Amino acid sequence: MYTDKVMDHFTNPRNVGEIKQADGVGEVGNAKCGDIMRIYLQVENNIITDVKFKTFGCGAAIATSSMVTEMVKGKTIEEALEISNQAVAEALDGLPPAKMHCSNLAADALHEAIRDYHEKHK
Amino acid sequence: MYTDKVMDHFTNPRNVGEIKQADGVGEVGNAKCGDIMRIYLQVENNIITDVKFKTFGCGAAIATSSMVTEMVKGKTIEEALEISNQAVAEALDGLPPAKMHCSNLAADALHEAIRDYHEKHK
Amino acid sequence: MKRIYFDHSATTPVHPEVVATMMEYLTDKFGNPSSVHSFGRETRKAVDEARAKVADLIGAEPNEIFFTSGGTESDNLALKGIAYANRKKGNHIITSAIEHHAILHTCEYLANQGFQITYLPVDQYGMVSVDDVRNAITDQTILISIMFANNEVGTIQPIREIGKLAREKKIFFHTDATQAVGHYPINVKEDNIDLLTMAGHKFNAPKGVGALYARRGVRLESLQQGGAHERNMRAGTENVPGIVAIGKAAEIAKRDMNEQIAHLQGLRDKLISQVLATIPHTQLNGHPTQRMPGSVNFSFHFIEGESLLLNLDLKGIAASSGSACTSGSLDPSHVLLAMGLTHEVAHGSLRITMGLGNTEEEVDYLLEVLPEIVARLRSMSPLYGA
Amino acid sequence: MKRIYFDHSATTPVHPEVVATMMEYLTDKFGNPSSVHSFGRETRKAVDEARAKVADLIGAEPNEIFFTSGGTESDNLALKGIAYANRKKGNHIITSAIEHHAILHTCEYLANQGFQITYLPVDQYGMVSVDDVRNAITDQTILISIMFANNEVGTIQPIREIGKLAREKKIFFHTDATQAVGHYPINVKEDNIDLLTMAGHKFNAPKGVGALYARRGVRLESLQQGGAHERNMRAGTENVPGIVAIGKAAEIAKRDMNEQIAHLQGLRDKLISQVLATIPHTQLNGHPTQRMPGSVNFSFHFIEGESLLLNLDLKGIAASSGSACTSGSLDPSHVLLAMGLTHEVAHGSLRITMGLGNTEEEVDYLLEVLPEIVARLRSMSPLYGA
Ligand SMILES: Cc1ncc(COP(=O)(O)O)c(C=O)c1O
Ligand SMILES: Cc1ncc(COP(=O)(O)O)c(C=O)c1O
Ligand code: FES
Ligand code: FES
Repeated sequence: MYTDKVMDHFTNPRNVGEIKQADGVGEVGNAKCGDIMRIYLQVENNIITDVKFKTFGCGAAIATSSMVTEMVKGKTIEEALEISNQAVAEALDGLPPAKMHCSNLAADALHEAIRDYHEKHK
Repeated sequence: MYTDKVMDHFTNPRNVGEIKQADGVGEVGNAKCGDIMRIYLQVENNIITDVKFKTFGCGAAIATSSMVTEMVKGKTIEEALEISNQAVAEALDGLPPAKMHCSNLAADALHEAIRDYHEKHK
Repeated sequence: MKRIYFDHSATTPVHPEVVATMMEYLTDKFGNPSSVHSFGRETRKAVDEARAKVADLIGAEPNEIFFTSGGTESDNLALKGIAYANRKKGNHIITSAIEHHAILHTCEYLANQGFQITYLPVDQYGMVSVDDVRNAITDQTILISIMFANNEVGTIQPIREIGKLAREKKIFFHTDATQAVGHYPINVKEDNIDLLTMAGHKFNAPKGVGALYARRGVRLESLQQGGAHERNMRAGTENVPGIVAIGKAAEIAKRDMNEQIAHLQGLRDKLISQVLATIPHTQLNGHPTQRMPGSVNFSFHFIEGESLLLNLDLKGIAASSGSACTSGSLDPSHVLLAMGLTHEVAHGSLRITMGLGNTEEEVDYLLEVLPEIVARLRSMSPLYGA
Repeated sequence: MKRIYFDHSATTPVHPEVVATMMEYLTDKFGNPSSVHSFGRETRKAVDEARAKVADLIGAEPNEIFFTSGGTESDNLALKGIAYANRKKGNHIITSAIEHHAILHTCEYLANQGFQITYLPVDQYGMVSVDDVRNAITDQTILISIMFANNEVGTIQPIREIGKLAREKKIFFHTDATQAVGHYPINVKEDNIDLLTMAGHKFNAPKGVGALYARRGVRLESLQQGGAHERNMRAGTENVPGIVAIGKAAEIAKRDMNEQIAHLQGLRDKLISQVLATIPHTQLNGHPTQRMPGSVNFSFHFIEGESLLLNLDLKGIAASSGSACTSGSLDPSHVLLAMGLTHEVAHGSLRITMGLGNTEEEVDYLLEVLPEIVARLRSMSPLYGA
């Protein structure tokens, strides 16, 4: 049911972990619907220099988390804000329709982390 | 679905035919329900010396007709009147339940023929 | 004794290629298509592929095909499913007097629920008239259900014209194509069909699987509650081997159809002309030309069908009859009676339906033994020469 | 890679002896059991024999067995069939919160038709209380339906006691025994069961065939109209190969039951004790002893089931989970929630169901790979150690 790219990111997720003194942290989802994603950012000169994630969720949730960290690394904050859930799904060559509703929140978590970064640094 | 005896009487029916100057003729059934049996009797000194039948109907109808002619030959009129449809079915080792309603009328045809004989000879 | 099977309208042998294909799904590939793991994914894929093949046979889209357990279930789902979903639009259903019991008894059931049913008559050939359909339509009519080809006499109905009329009037059109699918060209788009019933075992797939085609956008109420199978239209773990089989049978039917039709029509027309020429007091039932390629139905006057069948069976030939005596019911075939046959003549009917594997030699053998059997039964009949 | 199948509650492989037996009915013996000729008579006989074997497995009489297309259809037939036939007697039905969707969604359907449904709660082990059943009965109660063994957690219900109560109160008692038939001793007479659901594919027959047992004298309304098949209870040409198969599977299940139970219980208890001993933050779901011989269900806290399943699948192991993420629905298993598990813990459930062919080596392999997978997923979880 999953594409090869999803399975690749699921089996070898990139950037798993935490950043101890993160510049921004974002979390979306809740355990009720089965999906929690947390994203940690390190930002230098408006550029995302490091990013980590932790996810509780299905294969798609883990793969989208991993993919979004790949997509965002080295980007400016403005560029990062333009990444949508849809773009993440496309970068994974698509997700099964049933999985679009709750697994595909990685970009939301990223945007939350950026919001948190702005809060802390304004 | 049919017993071996039914199949035997169906494949080699006994006493098929007509008796030209019969002492009694009986017919039961109608083409609507798919079953017509006609029985011809020849009677001498109150004894049934010959009997023939013609039947339009299913395997069971033909077999019961044949069987009743076998059972009745050589019997007195009184003995013949005691033969029931049930007895004919039993002599054939039974009939399928669905066949009890219309195929099992051979004894009725016999009794009709005896009634006809009594009519003609009273 | 070599046995000859001439009862393909009752059921058909499973095509050897179908058996071979489904075997894998009776052994190694046994997973539940709903499962996440590899056993489940491989059967999900097989079900999807089968759906595409079934759709392809009748010119439909894969997501317009819903798998069921057979023709009867598909008929029930079509009729009740449309009736219940459209109760507010109207309560009138039009069908014909010669439908299979899966339609007629479902209509009786719906009549008990307050639906009005019109049973259209047929002509002497078992043909429904398009004008009769038109005249029966009221502003309450929600569904027209007319079979594609009749299972007893083989008459093919004017489906495309009825479908066109239904579409003009914005009424759903269902056809019970159980006898036609796989044996006769059908294209649901060109034929203006909204819903179509098929049963695997009538076109060389095994018993226990069927399908309902429902055009995209046609809303049905599901009849069986449970899991979300078949996009919520039909709950219950999918019959994977059966579905794989009906898919393969559909593929084969499409591939071999033209050849099969030509072959069977040849046998059929020889059988008809020879029997009518050699056995007196015999009539052909059903339409002389608008009939299924492999389907023949005679009435031999003065004799009854079951005894005819038993005699043929003793010679190794399997056929069927519309006589009441074959069914345990009290009346002979409602189809033959609707065509105007008397009870007596209906009782004397013999249906020969040819299909996969039948040969000209087999037809010749039938032509050899049939006259003596008919003659012998007539000699025993009180109706003959009386 | 060798694949290990630990998902026997989802579906089972067809027993090789069953495949061998049914083959004849997919090839030579293809007749329609309703046909008069030899092709029909031989399949009629096969259907009768299968009926006797299925009856024998559960201590019923052959004419108390009605063949269907599967568990879902049997559940629908039992519930709607009784409800519609007894509408005048009352409109109240008692069931439990942990039934399969084939029961729950059918009850919802009946609720829409004006029936009142009581969904009994279960305790932390997934067990229904007989007292709760007693207290739920009103003078309107016409049917009690409680499953024999739960499909997710394996808990076996107090069927005999509920049956006794139902009989005292003259209320029909149905049990969905889809998970128990063929794997656990059932005797409908001793267990006071009026109606019982089974599905072939859950005990090593193929998908597409099931049966409903209905005690002699229990009147049901048929749900599918058509021919007079299954003594007017279920219209449609019989799925002969499927029926032959479920008959053979019943015979084998009876023959091998004691041995199988002992074998599976050994595997089950080893798996439970080892997992609980080696993987921290783990709980067993379902009853510790009153559970199906081959059925195990754990929750691994802080992780989600689907990702666990996918990891196991990559190691060649097929299992299942009650996580919402495996089903496309938004809530995790209603069974686990009814037992009082939180959403989070329910999401972390893993069901291992063992059956035909599973070995101790396979269990050992699972015990080898499971701890690392759980540890790895936990290391990725924002809930773990947070
Ligand atoms: C025209 C027609 N409709 C419906 C059916 C019912 O199909 P099944 O017996 O497979 O349910 C049949 C055959 O029995 C049929 O010939
Ligand atoms: C307890 C229970 N009831 C009913 C069913 C439905 O059976 P089926 O999917 O064969 O229709 C299942 C299995 O899916 C089950 O486990
Ligand atoms: S996290 Fe539940 S579907 Fe992906
Ligand atoms: S004559 Fe009709 S059933 Fe025997």
